[in-house]
Amino acid sequence: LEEALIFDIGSGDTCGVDLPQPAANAPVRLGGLERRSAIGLPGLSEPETVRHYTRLSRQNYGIDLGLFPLGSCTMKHNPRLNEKIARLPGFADIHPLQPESTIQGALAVMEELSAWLIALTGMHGVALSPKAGAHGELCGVLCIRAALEARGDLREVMLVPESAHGTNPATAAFAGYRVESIPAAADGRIDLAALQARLGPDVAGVMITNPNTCGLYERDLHAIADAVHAAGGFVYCDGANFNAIVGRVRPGDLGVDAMHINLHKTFSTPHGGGGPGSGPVVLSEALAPFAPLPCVTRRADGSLMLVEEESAADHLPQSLGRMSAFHGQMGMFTRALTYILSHGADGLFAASGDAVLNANYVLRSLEDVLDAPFAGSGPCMHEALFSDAGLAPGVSTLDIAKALIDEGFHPMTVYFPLVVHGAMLVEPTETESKAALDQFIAALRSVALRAKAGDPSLCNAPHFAPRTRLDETQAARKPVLVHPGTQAP
Amino acid sequence: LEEALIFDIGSGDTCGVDLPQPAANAPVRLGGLERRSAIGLPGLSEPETVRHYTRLSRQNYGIDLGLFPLGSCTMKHNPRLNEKIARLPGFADIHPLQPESTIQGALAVMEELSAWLIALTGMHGVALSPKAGAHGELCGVLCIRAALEARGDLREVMLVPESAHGTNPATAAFAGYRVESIPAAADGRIDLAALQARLGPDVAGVMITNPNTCGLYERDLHAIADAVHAAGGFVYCDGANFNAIVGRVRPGDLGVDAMHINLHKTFSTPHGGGGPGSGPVVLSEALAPFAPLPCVTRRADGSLMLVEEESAADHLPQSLGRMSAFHGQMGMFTRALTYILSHGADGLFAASGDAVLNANYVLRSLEDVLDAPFAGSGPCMHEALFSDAGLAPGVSTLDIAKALIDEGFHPMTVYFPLVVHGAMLVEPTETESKAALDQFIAALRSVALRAKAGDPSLCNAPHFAPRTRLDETQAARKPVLVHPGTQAP
Amino acid sequence: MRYLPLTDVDRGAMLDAVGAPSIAALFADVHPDHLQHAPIAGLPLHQSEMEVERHMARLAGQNRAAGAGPFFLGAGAYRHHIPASVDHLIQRGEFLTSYTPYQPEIAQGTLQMLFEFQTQVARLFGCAVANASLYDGSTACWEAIQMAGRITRRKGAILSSGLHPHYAALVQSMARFTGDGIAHQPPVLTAETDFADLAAQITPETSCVVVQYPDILGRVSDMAALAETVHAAGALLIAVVTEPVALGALTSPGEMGADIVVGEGQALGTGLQFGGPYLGLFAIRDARHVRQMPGRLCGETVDTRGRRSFVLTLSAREQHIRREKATSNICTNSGLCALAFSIHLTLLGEKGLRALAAENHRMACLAADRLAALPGVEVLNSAFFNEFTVLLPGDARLAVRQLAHRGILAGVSLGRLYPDQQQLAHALLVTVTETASEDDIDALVAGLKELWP
Amino acid sequence: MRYLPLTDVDRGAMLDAVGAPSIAALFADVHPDHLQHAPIAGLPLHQSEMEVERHMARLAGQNRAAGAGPFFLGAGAYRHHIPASVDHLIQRGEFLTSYTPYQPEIAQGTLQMLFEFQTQVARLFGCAVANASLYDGSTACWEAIQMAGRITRRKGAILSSGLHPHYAALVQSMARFTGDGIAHQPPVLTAETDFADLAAQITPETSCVVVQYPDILGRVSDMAALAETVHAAGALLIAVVTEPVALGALTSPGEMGADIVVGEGQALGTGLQFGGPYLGLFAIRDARHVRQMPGRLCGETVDTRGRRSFVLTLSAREQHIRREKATSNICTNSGLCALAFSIHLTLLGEKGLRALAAENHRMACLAADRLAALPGVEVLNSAFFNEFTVLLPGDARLAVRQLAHRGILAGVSLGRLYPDQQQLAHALLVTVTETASEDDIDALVAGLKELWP
Repeated sequence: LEEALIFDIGSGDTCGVDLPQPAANAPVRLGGLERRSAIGLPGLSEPETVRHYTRLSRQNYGIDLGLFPLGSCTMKHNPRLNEKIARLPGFADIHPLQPESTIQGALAVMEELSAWLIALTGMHGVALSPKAGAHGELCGVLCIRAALEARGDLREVMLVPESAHGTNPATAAFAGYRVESIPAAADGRIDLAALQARLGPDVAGVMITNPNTCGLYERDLHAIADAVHAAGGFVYCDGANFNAIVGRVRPGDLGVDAMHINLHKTFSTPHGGGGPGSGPVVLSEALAPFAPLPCVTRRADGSLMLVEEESAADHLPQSLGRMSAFHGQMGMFTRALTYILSHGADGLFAASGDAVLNANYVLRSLEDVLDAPFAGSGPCMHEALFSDAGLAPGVSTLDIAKALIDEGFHPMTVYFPLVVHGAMLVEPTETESKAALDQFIAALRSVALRAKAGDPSLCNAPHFAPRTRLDETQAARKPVLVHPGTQAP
Repeated sequence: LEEALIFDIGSGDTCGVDLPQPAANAPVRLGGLERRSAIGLPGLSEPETVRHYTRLSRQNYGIDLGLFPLGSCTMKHNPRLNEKIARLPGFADIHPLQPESTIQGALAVMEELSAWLIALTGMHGVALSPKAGAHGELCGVLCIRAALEARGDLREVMLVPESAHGTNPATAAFAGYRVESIPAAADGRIDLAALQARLGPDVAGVMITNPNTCGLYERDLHAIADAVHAAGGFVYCDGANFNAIVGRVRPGDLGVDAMHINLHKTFSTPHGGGGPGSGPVVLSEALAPFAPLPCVTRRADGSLMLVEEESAADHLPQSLGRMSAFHGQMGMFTRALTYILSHGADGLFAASGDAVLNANYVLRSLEDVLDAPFAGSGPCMHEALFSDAGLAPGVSTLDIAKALIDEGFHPMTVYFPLVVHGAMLVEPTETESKAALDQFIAALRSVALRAKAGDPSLCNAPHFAPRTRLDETQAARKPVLVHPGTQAP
Repeated sequence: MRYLPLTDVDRGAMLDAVGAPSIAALFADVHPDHLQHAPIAGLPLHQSEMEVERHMARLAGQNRAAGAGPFFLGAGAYRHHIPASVDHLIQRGEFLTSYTPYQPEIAQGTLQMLFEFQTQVARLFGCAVANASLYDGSTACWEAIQMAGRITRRKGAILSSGLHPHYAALVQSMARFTGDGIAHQPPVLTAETDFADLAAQITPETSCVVVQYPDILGRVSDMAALAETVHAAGALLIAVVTEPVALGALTSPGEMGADIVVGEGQALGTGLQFGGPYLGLFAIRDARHVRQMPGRLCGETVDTRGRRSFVLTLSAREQHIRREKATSNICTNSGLCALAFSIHLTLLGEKGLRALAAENHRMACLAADRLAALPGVEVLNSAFFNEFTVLLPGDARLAVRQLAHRGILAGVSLGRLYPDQQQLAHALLVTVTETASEDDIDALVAGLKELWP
Repeated sequence: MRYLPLTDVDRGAMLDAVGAPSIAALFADVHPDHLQHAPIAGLPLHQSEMEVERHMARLAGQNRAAGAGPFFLGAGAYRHHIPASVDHLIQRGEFLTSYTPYQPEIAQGTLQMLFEFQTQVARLFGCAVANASLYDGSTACWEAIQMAGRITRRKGAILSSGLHPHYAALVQSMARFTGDGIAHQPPVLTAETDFADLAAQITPETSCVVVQYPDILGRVSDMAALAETVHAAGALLIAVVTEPVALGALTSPGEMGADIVVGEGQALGTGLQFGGPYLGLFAIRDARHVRQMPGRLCGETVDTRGRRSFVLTLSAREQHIRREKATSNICTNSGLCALAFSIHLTLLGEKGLRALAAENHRMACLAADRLAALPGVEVLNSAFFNEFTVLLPGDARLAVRQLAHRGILAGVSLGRLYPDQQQLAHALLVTVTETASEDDIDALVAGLKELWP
């Protein structure tokens, strides 16, 4: 059965919530702006609503159903304890502007999480308010810009490696920088010499991902940081891949000045079909004074306070200001803190080890049937990168991805990073069992062999999914973004 | 992908719970009975566990996915508010033997629910402790027997209509009665004259379902009750079909002496793949003194007390004793009370009306293609009954049921009641929309037409379900009821 | 009403299709004297979620949750930490809102789970076969006695004095109607169980002997010798386990020769819930008796394509087929609690259950030692798992009430369970699971010290 | 560790397959000086669910939940009753644990939901097109200003004094780096909004005028005339809605001529959550500007079998394709909050949203009247929805703190929002939703009476 749209089945008269019906003689003080037109919102009874969304959910794939090997996206198991904790009324049902005496526990969560993030990264300070990774990047880059401006040094250029996530250049541009690309060396890592040659008084900084998006550890990061610092710039580290090294490498030890942490990647807050995320940014001593508001600090009497505009002059006078209306993604803070406490230092150490082991196991189990361009560069970190070299003509990376759907798996990340042709980036994460990996490897091996042999059925895969391939061109050429039906049901 | 058994994928060394590991020197005071053999319990990590059961769930059909038209089983929408309330720590996390001062709210739930059930049924008392419908039947029949014994009247026979649920004769036998069947009249209702003819000093009572399992209201129930009472017997009413008349007919007004109420049918506690249920029994003035322990009563100071063995002599001296270890299905009481309060008197009145309307709509929409043996007996109540008359040779009721699976629906109840050949009993319930009914009717119509035409593909339906037809004979002939693997994984 | 999808427009169209002028007309078969024409008076009208939630939360707030402070109650219902994923999974609509799996093609989820559950229960109890659950431990105990009667064709059951008094009460209530002869005495305060006495009571009319393990005073004894005696008399030994976690540390009844092992499964997965719904466990050591078992059974088979599949089987024993000749009248059982039990046990696995049991025993030993150190206080048991009997200097019922007012739920007084047994009035049953902290134990000790300084 | 499935046996086998002697060997590329060879010191070791739950519950217990007593806070975050089924549904693993729907064949659930969400938002705002969500209302406001800049190729934005001060602060922080010119003043205590003043400030450099509706003092005004003036100057009118429930009672901004309507969607489905995660709503009146929009868009299409299907589209605007030329750097948005919003709005429907809005307005009117009856207390607003400004006899920040100690969360003092505006020190913003009872309102009135008897 195909699931109808709510606009097909709902009606404006149906309601799944019991509410008092408006009295005819009720006072109206709406300044003459009472709504006169119909809105066009269809309603469903509760049974219909539950059924509609339950059925929709079954057309989705999630980690709960199987391996979700999206490279660089870190789709790992989402513990249900975290969901339970985030729903305690003391966390879920508090208002951001409640008086300080009524939110000491919430501020304690922010303080504890901050302390852990600083300990794990070896940095100096942390800004919790960014709403997701890209927002954290913006925060970090703005801190760099604020620090430069504070010393009267207006630089124009941000260096970004070719292999970077798209958010890196987009963020730098959003923050007013001109983006210049830095090339990769043959081994998939940053070309240190090329970078050094480009440094100068116009370069505000460099944005580096470590481990990088080829799944490789940037061995020269410390040297790069030294060079950038010597040239008066700052080092931004994209923390999307922190999962590979958490508990084992502290970015602060490598000379990093700012790094965002995707709580929904490394610390397992659920991705929810596209968000919400949370992107706290850890900062070096040089950048911490410029962090955005608000932040949490402890008073002499032991009570916690929220530093906002009013108290910023005393506690964070150089703050760059506010990046979101309230204090950040509290719901994600409670989940991430729960996760960190559950794992502990030993658990996180074990987790990054297993994440890297799982990726290497995938890499070495498949390098005989798929081209692995950097397999010779040593062990990979938490993700294994393959290219489309060696596939039969007419068979693409996309075909392999769609064929994996028929095998019961979500595809890996494809066509990223851009530095590898037809890239396939596989990140199994530490929460996969060997049995699950073996099933996945067998499936991908079988698909790869068919791809090399030029099996034509691959080109119109998937065959067994809720949908066959979609006409994406039509969607973009003549976009239908809302239901065209009458607005008055 | 087929889902493996936990015995195939789990191991005795894997654990999805973090616990302190036993110290070697811990004291042992187990009387020399320390376990020496392996148990043979496979363990899974939490990610594997979540995935195993999530995948298993997707091989199930539930009300949340679509219409569940099981006649007499009353599979209606399960409101999620009820689940939320039942999980409040003040209800879910209290021990049945806590001191009375710490459970006043729980006793209040029992008292409120009792009051509502009595009001809705017009009866005199209620026993909450029966664990499910059949257990409630047993309670009611034992009350009848206790009342007869109390007056020194040892009767031997319980009369049960042919159309009764199997639990009725099984219960009567369990309670020590000889079961005699009473025939149905041509219109599908009890044959009053035949019944009256059988009454006598050996008849303890009669067990009647109203509305009966043919979906018909027993018009003569009051006359039957008068006759039974005149003969010194009692009337037990099977309340499985109370959903059809709740808020509209009070069984107490019809002369009923005892009736169980399936909270998971009329009051929408979830059926959970086979339970738990809850079967409170409402009792007439004549039977109420014999109710089982415990029950709730209010003291002069307004506090609530639980009447147990200790206080029974003062409050319920003729009680038949205890029917379960504790006080009944508290988790179902909170859900049922929540449901009753949500509906209110007006909502329940509307609900039974819609339940009956939906059934009649199904009946009248299909009587042209399926034989409806009692369609001429007037409106049906909450369920519509069809027979296999008119199907092509070689096509059975079972084939129709399985073909409905391919149409995306759960089948109706089949081969019950026994009084109709190849019975198909459809109970849509009040929580189905007209759109859902129309879809179902269209599907059943199409299957019925194919069945009359003798479409051979029906005989090995379903074709599109997680499984095709099972070999039930093999399962019963050589039963494999546990996993045969080694007990020490 | 938020749960009713029909609009008045729908109702009108459907009445037209049915050929009835109104919904009331569909109730024409009801005698007018018996028909309510409007909502029943005296009951409130429908309420919003918010209003209902407020009311129910107020009632919930009038109870003291076990987790709110030191808590030491057991006596047939045990508080353990239940992993958050258990409750998440049992709330999946496909489990929660499904029916008994009579249509196996679209119920393999429930069926495979039941097969796994049966295997887990059988292994835990040291038995060959387990069923798909009964209502609770107490009704399972009665069903076991009935089954023993069918197998031995005798009607005399001997209940250990260590059997939970509510279980014994239920058996006695039922036996009054079935004519079974039940022998039962209240317990006496000794460190040893009454197995020797039980053996002495056996007659040629005895169908079964019923023992609890650990028993109502928390005592554990080897039942192997008793089993031999019982078997020699042609009767069956029934073992009742109210705390399944104990079997992570203790030898199983099946290994010691019990023929039927029944239990209360609430401790794993389900939680306290004020006594219900709980989970009846039922297993037998000799698979040949399977056709005498009560309740549903799930078995393995194949579908027409040869795929391993599961189906309810041997239903010729059951009421919906066999009616008055069924082995039991049970229909609805405790499916969802069985699911919770099975998930919890899968998360634990062999290693986890053993660790959980060890932690329970460790904490209980610790508590027993600290309580025994109090002047005038004595611990009865020489052997126990996570529950033991403490003899106080005064009335234990009173002590329980007084400590409750101080926020300590100290245990179950035997005086409450046996109101007419003066000899038990000073005895308190104390249960210590992994959910109790050392601070909780110290609070209990301090509380008792205050009562008898 | 309960979340790590590999056993040591697995690890050994996998290391053999990889050809590495140990896991440590896989980190050979890390310079030894930078590698931790053991868990980082100073952090605790792993803890059981029970231990973590105890700790977190203790912290939660140090907060006062809004539901614990009378509660009147708003100012950009609103407390409404959320039906229980909303939270149940968003916890379905297939929604909760799925990724951005880049593989549409196995993500139609999320995609169809987004299409429905976009339609609901567009209709509610009176717009042609809405996107699939942004982070929250405040960042959506800044994205709207940026979009207006792209369309008009101007860099001057005029912010109403009625715009939430945190939103204005964010805009000013960002504009410092982008070089946009921002005009903004704090509000003054009049019953009317500042639309006339705004019109007067427009210059040929003005890209947009930003107004809030209802505004930070709870005031509502017709923005149609302002829209005409803005359009005449070649600029765009941006409307910010922080309380979407208001649009169940009020004419939508789109109908009054706003070009971009952004909002905070938290009020429906998501709850308070101490400020996040929230839900950024973003819609435009003229569909021709769709390629200038930020964020994801879901569009309708067909699959190869011609079935109606949904897919993320127009992604050439986005960072992962366009990199530094993208319309925004946003990637992860608020998908799950959008789902909650859409479910809540589906449960309400037209009729329910209107009833909910009417009930909010009724309770707010009732509260305003009772407060205005207090001596020395004045209600500023002549028009409002569920939030209004009250002028107290003394400092409102102090009053809020004092009432909090008595268990009453009285509202948001303007002194907290505008610490440097002495003229606002006596003003208290009071929000009354359907979750407030008459008793709650009376408690607030009585509390204020006690402060100024």
